[in-house]
Amino acid sequence: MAIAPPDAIPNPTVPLSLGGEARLAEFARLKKARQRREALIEGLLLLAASVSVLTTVGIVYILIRESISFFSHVPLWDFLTDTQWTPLFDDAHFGIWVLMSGTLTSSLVALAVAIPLGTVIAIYLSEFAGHKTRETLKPLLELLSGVPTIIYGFFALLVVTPLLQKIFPELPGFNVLSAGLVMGVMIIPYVASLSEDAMRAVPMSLREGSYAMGSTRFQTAVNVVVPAAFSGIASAYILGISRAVGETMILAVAAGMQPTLTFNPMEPAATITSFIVQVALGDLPHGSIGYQTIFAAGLSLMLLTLCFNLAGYWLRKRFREAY
Amino acid sequence: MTDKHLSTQFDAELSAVSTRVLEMGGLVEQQVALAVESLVSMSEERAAEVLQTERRVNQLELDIDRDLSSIIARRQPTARDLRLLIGISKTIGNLERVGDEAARVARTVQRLIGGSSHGLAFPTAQLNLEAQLATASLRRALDAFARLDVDQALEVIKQDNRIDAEFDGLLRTLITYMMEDPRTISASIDLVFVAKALERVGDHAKNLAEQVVYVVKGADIRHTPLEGLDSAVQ
Amino acid sequence: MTDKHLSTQFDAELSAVSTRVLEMGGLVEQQVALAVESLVSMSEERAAEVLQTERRVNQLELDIDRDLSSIIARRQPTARDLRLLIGISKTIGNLERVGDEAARVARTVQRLIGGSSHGLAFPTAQLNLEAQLATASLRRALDAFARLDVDQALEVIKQDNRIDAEFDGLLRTLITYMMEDPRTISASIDLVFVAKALERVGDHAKNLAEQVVYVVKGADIRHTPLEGLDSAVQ
Amino acid sequence: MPSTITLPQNPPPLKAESKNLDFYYGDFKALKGINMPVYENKVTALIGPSGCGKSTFLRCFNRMHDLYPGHRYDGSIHLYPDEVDVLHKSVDPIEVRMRISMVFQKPNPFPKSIFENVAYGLKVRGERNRSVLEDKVEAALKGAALWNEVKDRLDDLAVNMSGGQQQRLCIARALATDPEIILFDEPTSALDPIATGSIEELVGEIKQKVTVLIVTHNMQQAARVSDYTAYMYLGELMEFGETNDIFMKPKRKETEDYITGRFG
Amino acid sequence: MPSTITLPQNPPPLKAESKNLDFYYGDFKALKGINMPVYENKVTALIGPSGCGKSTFLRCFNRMHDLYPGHRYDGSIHLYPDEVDVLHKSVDPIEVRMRISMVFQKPNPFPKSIFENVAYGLKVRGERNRSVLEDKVEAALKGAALWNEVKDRLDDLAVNMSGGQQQRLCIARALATDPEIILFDEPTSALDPIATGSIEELVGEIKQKVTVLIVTHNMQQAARVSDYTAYMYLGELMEFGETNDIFMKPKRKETEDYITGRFG
Amino acid sequence: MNAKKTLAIRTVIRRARRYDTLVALLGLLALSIGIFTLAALFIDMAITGIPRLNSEFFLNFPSRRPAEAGILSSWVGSILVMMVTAFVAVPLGIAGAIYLEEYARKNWVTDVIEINITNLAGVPSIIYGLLALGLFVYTFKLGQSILTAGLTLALLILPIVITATREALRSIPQHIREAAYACGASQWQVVQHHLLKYSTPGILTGVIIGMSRAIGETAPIITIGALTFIAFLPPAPGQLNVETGQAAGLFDWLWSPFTVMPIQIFNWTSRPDPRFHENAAAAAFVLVLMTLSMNAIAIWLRYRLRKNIKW
Amino acid sequence: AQAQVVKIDGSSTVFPITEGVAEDFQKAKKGAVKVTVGISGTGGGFKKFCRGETDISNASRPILAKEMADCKAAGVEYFELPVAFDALTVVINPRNAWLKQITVAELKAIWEPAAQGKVTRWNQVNPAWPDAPIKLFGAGADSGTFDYFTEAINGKSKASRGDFTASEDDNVLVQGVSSDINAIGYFGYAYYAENQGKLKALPIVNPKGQAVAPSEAAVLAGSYEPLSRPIFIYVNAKSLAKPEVKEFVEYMMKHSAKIAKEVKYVPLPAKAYTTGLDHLNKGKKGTVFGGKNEVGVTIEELMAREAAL
Ligand SMILES: Nc1ncnc2c1ncn2[C@@H]1O[C@H](COP(=O)(O)OP(=O)(O)OP(=O)(O)O)[C@@H](O)[C@H]1O
Ligand SMILES: Nc1ncnc2c1ncn2[C@@H]1O[C@H](COP(=O)(O)OP(=O)(O)OP(=O)(O)O)[C@@H](O)[C@H]1O
Ligand SMILES: [Mg+2]
Ligand SMILES: [Mg+2]
Ligand SMILES: O=P([O-])([O-])[O-]
Repeated sequence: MAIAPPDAIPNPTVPLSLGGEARLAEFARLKKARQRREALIEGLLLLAASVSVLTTVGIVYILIRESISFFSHVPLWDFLTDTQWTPLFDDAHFGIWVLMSGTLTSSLVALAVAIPLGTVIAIYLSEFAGHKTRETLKPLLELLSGVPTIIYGFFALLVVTPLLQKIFPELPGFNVLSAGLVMGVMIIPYVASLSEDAMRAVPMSLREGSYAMGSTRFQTAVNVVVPAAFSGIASAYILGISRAVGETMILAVAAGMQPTLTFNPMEPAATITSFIVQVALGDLPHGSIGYQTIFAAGLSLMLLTLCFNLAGYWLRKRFREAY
Repeated sequence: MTDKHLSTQFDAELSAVSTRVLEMGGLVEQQVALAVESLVSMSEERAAEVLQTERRVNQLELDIDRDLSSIIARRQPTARDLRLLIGISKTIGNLERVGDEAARVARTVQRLIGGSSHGLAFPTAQLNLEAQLATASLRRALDAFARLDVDQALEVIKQDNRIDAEFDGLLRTLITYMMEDPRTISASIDLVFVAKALERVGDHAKNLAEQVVYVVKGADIRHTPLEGLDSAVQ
Repeated sequence: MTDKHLSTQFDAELSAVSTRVLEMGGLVEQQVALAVESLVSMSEERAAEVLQTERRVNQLELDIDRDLSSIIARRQPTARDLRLLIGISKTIGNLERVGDEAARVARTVQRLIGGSSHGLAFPTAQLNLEAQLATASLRRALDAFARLDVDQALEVIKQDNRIDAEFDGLLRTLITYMMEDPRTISASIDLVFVAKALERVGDHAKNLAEQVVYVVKGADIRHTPLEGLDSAVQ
Repeated sequence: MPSTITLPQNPPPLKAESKNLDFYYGDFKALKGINMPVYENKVTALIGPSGCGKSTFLRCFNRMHDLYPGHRYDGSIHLYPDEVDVLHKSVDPIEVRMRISMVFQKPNPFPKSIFENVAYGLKVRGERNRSVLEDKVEAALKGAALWNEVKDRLDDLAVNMSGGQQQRLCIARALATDPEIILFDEPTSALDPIATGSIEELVGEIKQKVTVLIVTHNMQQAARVSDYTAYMYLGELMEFGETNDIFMKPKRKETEDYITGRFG
Repeated sequence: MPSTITLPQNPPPLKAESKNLDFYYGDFKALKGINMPVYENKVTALIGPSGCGKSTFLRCFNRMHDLYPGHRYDGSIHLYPDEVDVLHKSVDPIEVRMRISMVFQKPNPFPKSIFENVAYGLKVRGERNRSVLEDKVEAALKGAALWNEVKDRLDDLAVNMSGGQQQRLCIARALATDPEIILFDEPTSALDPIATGSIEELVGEIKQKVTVLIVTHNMQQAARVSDYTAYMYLGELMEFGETNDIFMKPKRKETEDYITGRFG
Repeated sequence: MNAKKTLAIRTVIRRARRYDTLVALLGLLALSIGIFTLAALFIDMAITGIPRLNSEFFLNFPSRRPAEAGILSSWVGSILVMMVTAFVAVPLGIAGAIYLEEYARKNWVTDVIEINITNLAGVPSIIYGLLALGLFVYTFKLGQSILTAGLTLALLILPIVITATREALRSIPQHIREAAYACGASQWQVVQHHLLKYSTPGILTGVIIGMSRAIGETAPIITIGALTFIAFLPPAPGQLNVETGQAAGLFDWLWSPFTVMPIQIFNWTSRPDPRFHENAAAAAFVLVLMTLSMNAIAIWLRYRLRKNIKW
Repeated sequence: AQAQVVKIDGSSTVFPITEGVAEDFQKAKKGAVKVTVGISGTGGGFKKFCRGETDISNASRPILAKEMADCKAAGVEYFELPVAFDALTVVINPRNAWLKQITVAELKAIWEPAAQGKVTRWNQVNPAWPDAPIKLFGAGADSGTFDYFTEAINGKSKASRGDFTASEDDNVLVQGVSSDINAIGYFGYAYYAENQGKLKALPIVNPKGQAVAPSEAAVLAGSYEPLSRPIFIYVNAKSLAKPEVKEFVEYMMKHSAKIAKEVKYVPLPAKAYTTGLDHLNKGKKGTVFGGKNEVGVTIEELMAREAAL
């Protein structure tokens, strides 16, 4: 038995038949040109990628710059604790919670509609509906998100609110409920479509495994598909939440723009976004403290969406699809 | 793997075959012993018994061979496993031939009994000795096979000379007998074949032993002269 | 597959082995013929030639056997391929033994030449006839193997009886010789072994033929009585 | 072309039997008049070139095709002893699947704990009693030769196990519900020889309790694990017989060509 | 544990050689001091249990690991005759890949036409002349025994071919650029025995022109196609030698246990 | 299997099946809520708006007289702005996505960028308007032009394009990349020859989703100062100016004032005269149809391109 | 190819008038002059105006001190030209039968900051009114309308209770008031004029004690007090050098009256327009308000004042 130390392996004797010198020289030539081109392209791509970062930097810069001068007038403490929001009034109060409550309430109402309905629709489309049904209904549903939101606003105000008033005669003409409900419907496609994608992406083999055990569709969906697609579904929810929080026109039109600190959806309320759009369209002199409030509000909104996105990021990391 | 499951099925099949080989070996050994006994005691029944066993041995050869090819077809044996299967195949061939020799002896006995050479004096002791040597060799070879014991197998191979020498001696004795009394020629020729058969048993035992070496060491030492043996086995 | 690529490598390996088997068969056949010739012409050289060839045959057996196990280890042969490999393995064993028988004859010739029985009259014609029968049988069996021709193989098997009958006749003749002149006993015994060897060649040819049937039909007809043959092959 | 079916001399009791089974994917006829017995407590292997319909045939037994649109069964598969035709319209596929389990090509454990995976079939069958579940899970894991490896981490996620372990888990999952037949569709093609060996052992052992039908691309695997082998070609059953015969003495030229690799 | 390396009596010329090769995935040392010769115009098979590092080792030869972060090579792989160390920092991986082609486990043709697939490597090397391309594509397809099947549909999408054809196409793609070595990583594990057979034939043929390094899970495949076999275990090279010896008379107990399936 | 066991199993199955029915019904109900809303919206718009949809509506400029008012300047404006948006966002988004997905090292910086992009997608559009006002209008002095609007919307949909492109890139199996690299391709060749081609359907989907969003955006355009009344079209390249006798340059339209559909709609809805509300409905109907047809084109393209891409 | 463009931006209130003028002017000039009108609110409009980006700024309130400073800093000088009256209209639900008129004091009681959260029922304002909740609708806190209304009623610009439904879009307010019997709201006259079927305008008791409902006549007569206000355009003095701007402004002064009527605003007395043109020609730059909003000034009074930059 010959146990050879590595260097006892003999060196080659026959020179390489293919190529040889010329071939290697050719490779070397190609290499130079290639490396230069690659470096240039990478630089260009990096430049493009930095645009989105620059956008954020720009946004943050503008928001913070204006907010700084805002907070030099309004103590942060007041901003966070005051229970009134009347920045444009003579007796100005800057309690962001008032707008936050509107934003959160309207979002909650919307999500209370969008998440259950969206999820059920996703389950239905992915696990129950036939191929044809899915292929027709899904694009149709996605159209819901293509309708300009201002149209939803008037729909909420002119159609949904009167309908609701038949059920709750006490309901004011402007209320978070109706705006939230319509917003929920508008968000359904985001939740449903993305969740459905995530569920579709669950490999058929997992489903087959479950059916082969004698499960029904429902059991398969609940026990296998939804857990497997959880991170995708969570992303869909997060996107839905972001949409709800950032939605402007529906609330501006139908929710009443009334800055009161309330979590009651049956009342009118103002949200951060509707406040911003209101001011942006208005007659306020630029540079006034009233005008700066929209930046402070915008900053709060950004922080809020950032929180949700961070949560979503964490969720996705934590529950990566593992099948 | 914590559960020791692996390949147990294959191992089970292998050991089932090995068992049958040993069974065949046992039968053949017994056959040879019986044949010698029948010769020494000129017993018709014993001879018949030997021929009886012969059929079982033949059947075993066929069965084991079929099992072997089925195992090869189904499991992809390599290395020692494959060598074992090939070794077994050659072993049962040898065993069957040992059985044949025993049967030959038995048939000779039958002829002797039926013939006229009744009161003849035979070199029984010498025949008996050769028979002892042959069966011992066979037993030791089978033993070596059962335990895949290379040392014992080599022993068997080296001792084959002794049987050959014994056979030569016996042959000379028989020729002397024949020359002394030409009436015994016919019977003596029969005995010559018996002696030859016993010598062949020894040869087969040696072949068995060679297979043991092949199985364990992967070295095919057939046709290797005795001197070269030890180095070939390294 | 349009390109007819499939398994050609395996087929190439198989046919390489088959070729060597036929080569071995040719060698052995030649060996037997030479041995008989050396006997008839009492030629020292021929006998030496036989023994010379014997070494090549042995080497071939070892080589082919190694190739066979390597093929089995590497390709997972099944069905006819596997049977062919197994058949070849048994065939070369038989061929080697034919070679042994030829060598035995050659060694006897050497002994006879060296011995004192020079001027003896031998039943040469009868020996020759048996030799012819045996070699013919062997050649036909090898031929059947080369062409995997079952009918011819069966023919060979059925004809084995004739050689056996010839051997019996020869044996009786030799006994007569011995009785007539006890001095020839020693030489005659040698001739008895020669005859026996030739008879064994016939047996081995029959074994070869049985392997052909096994390879082609998958039916193992060893130990099958002649009557049962045709039905077993169906 | 009629199939060459060599029934054993003393056939064991029948567990199932396909009779004149045709199967269509839309307009494409993937199975053509398959007649084949499945013997109780035996392993039957389905072999044949890719696309010959092995998987399709196997998946008829538990009506897996029902999950996809455009399928059609003709003929029948009878399940013994009650002789119900599993393909019949009136027969609930879920009921069929409760009697006939399946193990797939790629191990497909659910993204749940090991325990939950094995207990899944039982839960689907309405079993809620924790101690019963525990007992059955343990028995199934033992049956799948996995118990010793996982008994201390039953609550770990199944997807964190090795491929071979996952496949044994899937077998345990299938075993847990005491099925009458287990279908295996190339259960080891994603595994290495060691893991493959352990799965094959397992198949050899579980056949004492259930009937096994296995599709495999690996000829030797079919030869190793099965008692009966069926060779399929272009949607037809070419030859069926005892495994030893099929591999040592196939009746048909096509079968021989296939198993010796001279096909095509 | 030192590797048992049995060099052939009259070694053929060396094509490549790994010297004291360590490889790390992050902190995990996947290869441990591998010394192994690769002989010119021979097929060398890498076998070993799953996760032993076969693929990792193979992918060192064409620096495939460079595509992923966190890798680290230690030691060297010399390519002869120019003795360049393909793992050296100063060596451009692309240059290495131009000399060493690879065929993967799953056939992975580009979703382009058959012609474009085969011509791809040439295009990357700057070849634009249509007639040169056509000639080389034809030669490569012939070399991969695919020409007759596809010559009339070179513009069809490659992905519409059968699995076996796709894999042969990938071999043609690798062949088209006259590589010095072709690496195969379990090239047949996704194929049926027929397709497998044709790929194996092919490997047997192309070794007349190139050196082949092949990873396989299928012991018999290694035995069938290779001239040399290396058995790896836990990132180490356990035994290297001529294939016949490894399969009939392995030197090490571990190798024998593995090839006879008694591992573990 | 004995009869008792069969019965027991059937009971279990029947019970389990009940949930199937329930969920199917719930799903249909939920779906119909969505679809019904959409239909209600659409029909409402159609009923109010369709009577206004004649050729004049498309060919007239806005007017204080509802019956004469049309959407010529706004639909032309919308299309031009979309062109700029697409022209900027698509290459930038794709290039950025390629960098992030294929070139950037996977480390915390990439993580931050990833969060940043998801977060950007959630930033209310009006904040983009504020950014654009400060950046494009005041810093770069691009004025209240089509260019500014296009750039603003491009920034707005950039995250969408990037995310969609990254998804599309990610869905290309790694083995395709490995195959290309193993052929000796350089990184850019891999991108150029393979990744870009195979991700086209996914990118297109992303682009069109982004564009559908952009085309309906109101708030940021208002912030940067889109006009509401504009009774002329941007100069077509080469068009002669009657006054100066000069031909318009190839890119002059980029600097032209403009208005877009949503602004026109927004303006009309806030008019006191209810007849303007009909105009608004008609314009909204047109806008929705525009979105619809963009989606239809996307679906068709996706289908056509996907046909040739299989792994 | 510098086309001749007149750039106008600013208040949404003034927009309909400017738009109408622009439309007619362009037609009259056969497209030789292009006019663009934007809506960025009075504040947004001034921001651009004071950077010299627009030629004309629409304004529903006078320029404020801060904006004046901006303009000064940028060297922008301007003319202030009233173009019409807007009569802020207090409206109630038409089904509201018990409310016939309202005094400024009552309005103040309802709208003053101190009323926030306290004055929630009608009978708290006037015991004669029923014990029903008050539903309040008002202009967005950033609009000129809101500034004017708070100044006129509460005596201080931007001093208002906060718990009312505010909207930039007056149609939204129309909708709100028309759907709630207990509602009261205020917005520009045009929205009332177009929705007379859905709303009821509440006569306001003016300082002279007369209850006057909003109408063209009442505004012109100066009896709809204190809720009628003038609306303006501001013209950049430098732009006036451009003939097309000058021509446009002149055209506007001539045709505003007609167009204001068409879009349901109250035109100024004819003399006011000619005076405006006069100021222009005489170079009477600047504002007459001194950077503050004012209520209840008549147009004559304004025209007579001395403007300052
Ligand atoms: N869903 C399907 N729709 C249409 N045809 C199908 C479908 N699934 C399989 N087929 C076709 O039916 C035939 C049988 O397929 P099947 O999967 O049963 O083959 P198989 O023998 O299992 O092959 P493999 O060994 O590759 O798994 C093939 O021709 C295949 O193309
Ligand atoms: N990207 C990776 N990062 C970290 N560890 C890895 C990575 N890829 C492989 N490994 C680890 O490196 C070891 C060797 O893996 P490798 O893929 O080379 O094994 P292999 O022998 O090819 O196995 P298989 O037969 O399953 O393909 C394994 O333990 C594996 O878990
Ligand atoms: Mg299959
Ligand atoms: Mg690998
Ligand atoms: O747009 P305003 O008229 O409210 O300034």
